Amino acid sequence: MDLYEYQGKELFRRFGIPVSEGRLAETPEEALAAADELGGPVVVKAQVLTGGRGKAGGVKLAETPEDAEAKASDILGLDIKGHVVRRLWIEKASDIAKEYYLSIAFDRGAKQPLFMFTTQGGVEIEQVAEENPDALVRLHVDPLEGFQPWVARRLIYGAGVDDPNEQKQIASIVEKLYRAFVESDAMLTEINPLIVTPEGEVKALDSKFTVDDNALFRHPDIAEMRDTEAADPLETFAREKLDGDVGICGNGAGLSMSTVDVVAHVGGRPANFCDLGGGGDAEGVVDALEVITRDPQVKSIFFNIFGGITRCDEVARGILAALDRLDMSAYPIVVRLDGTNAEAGRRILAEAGKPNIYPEATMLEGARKAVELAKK
Amino acid sequence: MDLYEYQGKELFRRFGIPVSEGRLAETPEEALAAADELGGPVVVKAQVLTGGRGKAGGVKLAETPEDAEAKASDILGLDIKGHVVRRLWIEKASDIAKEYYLSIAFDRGAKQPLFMFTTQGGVEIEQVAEENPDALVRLHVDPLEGFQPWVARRLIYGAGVDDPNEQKQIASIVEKLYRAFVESDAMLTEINPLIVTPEGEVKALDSKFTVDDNALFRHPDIAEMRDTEAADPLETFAREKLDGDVGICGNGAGLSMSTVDVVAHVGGRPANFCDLGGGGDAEGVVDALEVITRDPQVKSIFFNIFGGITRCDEVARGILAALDRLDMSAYPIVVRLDGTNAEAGRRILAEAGKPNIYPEATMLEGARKAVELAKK
Amino acid sequence: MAIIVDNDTRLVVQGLTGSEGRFHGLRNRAYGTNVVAGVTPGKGGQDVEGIPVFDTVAEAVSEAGANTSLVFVPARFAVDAVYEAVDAGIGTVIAITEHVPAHEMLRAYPYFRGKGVTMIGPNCPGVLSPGKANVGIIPAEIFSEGSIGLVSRSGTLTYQIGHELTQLGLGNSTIVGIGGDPVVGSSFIDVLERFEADDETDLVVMVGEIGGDEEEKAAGFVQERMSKPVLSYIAGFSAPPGKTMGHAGAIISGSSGTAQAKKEALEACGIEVGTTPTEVAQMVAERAGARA
Amino acid sequence: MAIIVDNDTRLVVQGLTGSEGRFHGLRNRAYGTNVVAGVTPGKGGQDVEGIPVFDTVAEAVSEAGANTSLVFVPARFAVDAVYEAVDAGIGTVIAITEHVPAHEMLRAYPYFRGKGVTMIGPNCPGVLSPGKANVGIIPAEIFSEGSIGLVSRSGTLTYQIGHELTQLGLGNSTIVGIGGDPVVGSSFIDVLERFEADDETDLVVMVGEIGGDEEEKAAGFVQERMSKPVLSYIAGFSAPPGKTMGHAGAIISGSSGTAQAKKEALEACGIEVGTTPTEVAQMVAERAGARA
Repeated sequence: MDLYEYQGKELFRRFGIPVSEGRLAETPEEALAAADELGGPVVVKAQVLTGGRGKAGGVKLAETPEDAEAKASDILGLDIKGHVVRRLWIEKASDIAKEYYLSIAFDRGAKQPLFMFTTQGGVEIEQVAEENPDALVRLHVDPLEGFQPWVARRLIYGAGVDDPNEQKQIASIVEKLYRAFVESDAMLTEINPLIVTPEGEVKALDSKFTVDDNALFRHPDIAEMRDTEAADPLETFAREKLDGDVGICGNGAGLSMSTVDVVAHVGGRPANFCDLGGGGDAEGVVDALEVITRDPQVKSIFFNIFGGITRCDEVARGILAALDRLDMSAYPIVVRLDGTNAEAGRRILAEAGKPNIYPEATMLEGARKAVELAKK
Repeated sequence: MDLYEYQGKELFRRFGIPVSEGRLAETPEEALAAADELGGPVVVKAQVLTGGRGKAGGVKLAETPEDAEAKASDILGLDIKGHVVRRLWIEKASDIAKEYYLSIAFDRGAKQPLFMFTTQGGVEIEQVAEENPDALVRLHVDPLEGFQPWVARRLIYGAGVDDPNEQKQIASIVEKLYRAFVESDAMLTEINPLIVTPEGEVKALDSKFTVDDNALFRHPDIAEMRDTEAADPLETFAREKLDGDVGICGNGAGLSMSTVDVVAHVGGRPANFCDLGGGGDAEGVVDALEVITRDPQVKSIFFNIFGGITRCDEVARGILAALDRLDMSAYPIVVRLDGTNAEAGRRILAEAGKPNIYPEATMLEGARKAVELAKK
Repeated sequence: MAIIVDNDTRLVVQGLTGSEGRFHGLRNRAYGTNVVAGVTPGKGGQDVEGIPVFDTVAEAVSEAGANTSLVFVPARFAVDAVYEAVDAGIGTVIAITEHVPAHEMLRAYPYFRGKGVTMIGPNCPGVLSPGKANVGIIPAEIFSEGSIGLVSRSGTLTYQIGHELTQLGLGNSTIVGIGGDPVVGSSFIDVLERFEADDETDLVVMVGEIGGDEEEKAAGFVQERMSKPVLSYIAGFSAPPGKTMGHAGAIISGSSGTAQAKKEALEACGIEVGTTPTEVAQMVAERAGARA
Repeated sequence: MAIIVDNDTRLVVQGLTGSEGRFHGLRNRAYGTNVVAGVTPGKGGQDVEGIPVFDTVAEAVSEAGANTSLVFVPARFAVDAVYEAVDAGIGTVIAITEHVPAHEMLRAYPYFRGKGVTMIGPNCPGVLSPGKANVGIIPAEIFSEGSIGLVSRSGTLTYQIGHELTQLGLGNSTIVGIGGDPVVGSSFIDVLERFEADDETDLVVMVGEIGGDEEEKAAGFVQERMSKPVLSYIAGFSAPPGKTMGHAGAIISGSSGTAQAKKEALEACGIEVGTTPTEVAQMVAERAGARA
């Protein structure tokens, strides 16, 4: 689960990482009130779960509350890489002397958390990694050792931070960021830029914070931060949108992706795909079909199911139940069932005798049939 | 640092381990007031840093506040194994259906914490360990793994606790006791007995809690619990009292103990011994001499110093400074100096020309001389 | 001898009395796996169709001689169950449970690794050595005995490829689903190493997916350390560029993670890569025929 | 070759710029130890009488080739310093610092043990291989080169016994003070194992104290695994029964911990035990004479 900047900063604040004071605003009026309350110049920042908002015009300085209101009007409703801006973070403007970068992320390969720190922050970190790799200090933390103070020292001295006043503040932020990472079950926490003000104060000017969905049960406060408007449950269900005319539904991410490949391989154009997961009950199938058919380009649908923990008879019943609830008469549905209880599943579909259900014996044949039906 | 029962229970309470309500009392009047406030029958419990207070008459049931006052009078001032009772813990009396035992301690050999649990609590645990070893469940916790819930299950099922209601409460207490052990930097936390009331409530009826002195800097609240009256700094400095006439001062526990052995070996009777530790400045030597000469049986004093981090010239100057501050004319002082700066130390003493200082070249000869002088 | 599970496996099912544990535990036994015990705290003394249930894994080891554990415990208790198994002396732990918090596995992984324990999963379909033992949820009926090792990050895709092999008359020594979680107990390399050492395995199929750089690392291992041929299938050739985990994510793995990039990296290490399950099965058939 | 420190030792002193670190670091160098670096955060770039100081141990390793660390860092930062050394690739860490919190060492011990690092201390006098290297605070001038290994829980008592040996014309291969804290990096057994494997050591003196059961365990090791003669001295024959750590303490070690009980246990394993430092030195002289 990705958090908005303002939510990540709220967590930073709880863990003692310095951030600027700010207010959330959803209208220009709220932006004006927020700026008025904060006093002085503010920055109006689009809250979207994607990068590049600065270049897209989503971050603007406002000298007065009226200016903040105007800037808020400009930014609200902007479309930034497909994300429509509905929330703004109005924050006291900071003077910036230096911009650093600090993150800790899950390194799957090493199976350890990885710190990255550089004094060349504020830009895209990939660029630093590529153009000036020595300037980017990388350091793993052994989970059996846990965080130890020397880790902060290695980062700070490694990156060449010389000012003892900065060193002290950054060491404290490094330790707190690690605590935030572990205690919030985060997959990533990133501060870019971590600024130094002309007065020598170090603070987080932005936040990227991703929390492990599987651990949200331990963090009801974070779970509540989920933006239910932005995260349509059907949208999250549909894993990926493509651009063709065959809707694909598999069980398991691997098989679903592979089905997309095979449809493409036999000359078809996948429209989208979704993963039934371990389930396959009527509820899941209805959700899947709703998502798939939302896309007006879809002409045919291919269910490719290999039962394991999923039982094919249950999926077959799920498909029939879904056809009772949704009007699917416009869509030919190719169904391939194999694995656990496949015989029973095939029999159930055969006995139902639905005219728009086309059973196929193999993945390859199913893909061919679906492509053929989409072209009709 | 050993904590009194009431202090240990205060820590238990902070970590969520159930204990009975109680009040501290230092006079019979306070005991009366406490019993009155608590209501109903109370137990008046001597607070001493030693075991066996029950047998010594230090724990008594009182039905009324007046009775509590009377029992407090009886107990205050009792001498229990050399500890004079100055504090009482007045606690609501508990009905006891069962008595269990639970502890977690530092196992130096295994270099791991060790849980011990048995349903045969209330008695001396050594007795259970000896007479019925299968009834005592022992389980190490790997510090790299930390506490995991299965540890509580192994203890509970291993000891044969069948009641699900008890199991649940004990599992929670086991986890909290581990937290108390780790987060308080304890060397030992012991609950004996851990009782089950007739209503099925599980709670700690006693507490033994020892905290690592070296970690007290992290626990100012616990450090404040130190009983400065009971712990005379000079007393804690004098490590051990024996029963002879030669006072011994070494540097380092091993050498000091060995010096005692050698004095005994050459036919002497050690009076006491103290360890200068790594120091050897005038302050340390004055403290050592004060402690040694407190014992009226002492006839001679033996300084046995092998310099390492301790420098012999510093010790020599310390001895001379101490003689300026204390009247030591009644005591012959044998001084053996070796190791770091021994030559310089010997020269300093020789140049001072004090009549009651007897330099000796070896530990053995020093011991013999001190014994000989004690017999004069 | 196959790898990880075989005729010497003495299985304890942690969570045997739950619905999934019971269903698959009994299926595993019906297949011929030696299921010697179940563990459910509080249900010690009961049995599940003759399989004795204990309160703790320690008892399952001391009373029933269990040496391998299958974990069907719910996600929030699953890592505790793994620790319990490891500290009770179980040498092989196969965890099916999905949705295990990543940080818990992050801490547990080096611990049981240090103890020399073999762990598979979590969030995996398990391990099947056809004709010997099935531990987990893999539908055994679609596989047959043979000399092809199969290792995969994906459950159902493993079945698909196994099925395609079976259709071509090819059998497997062992099928291992390593699971797709951020931290899993055994990597591709761990399993490839075992296949290399296994007498019954002649050839290995590695089934990967887009994302990360596990397949690339495995390819390096194959090139440097393996004598047996390895073929591969990567799912996701038509997938759009995935969401990256912030900017840090992309730098960490040092890999673009696309199927095409993986295919190229694997081929550079001498590993043939099929673009569909059917194609990889045919490639295996050709190689196996050439070796027969 | 001696053990733990020798001519191949390239020492970094953590805390070199502190008063103790400076005093002993320079003394160690004056003895002939190859002191290649110091570490004090914030003082990188300075030097202590020509010894370069770095901010981190990692730099001391990469810039100065340090392979052994001597820790003089204050107690509350000492374990952090040990972790830093271990993770920077230092293979041998000798920690002099006393008053290190026991729980910190409890967690650190299995970690660096798992990494294969040799740790001595904390709260120990260090390690001296006469004629080769002195790392720590042992007054080297009282020892001479020879073939007697010496291992001890106690600092000054070690000096006493070494001194007595020197008076009798006997020298040492290596003197190791393991320290007396509840958790130390190396036990008697760890050091005995190394002496057994060391070509330059013919005989070992083990200096113990009352309390615990480390000496008894070591005796079992000597009986089962050592070919070289081991003699021992135990301090505390005249000590009154000590305070026990609650009731749990006594049960844990399963030993009464008195000097007499230890002496009997050691003798039962074939280890001669002297009752004074002088006596044990004489016993060693007799054994060494017999072997010469």
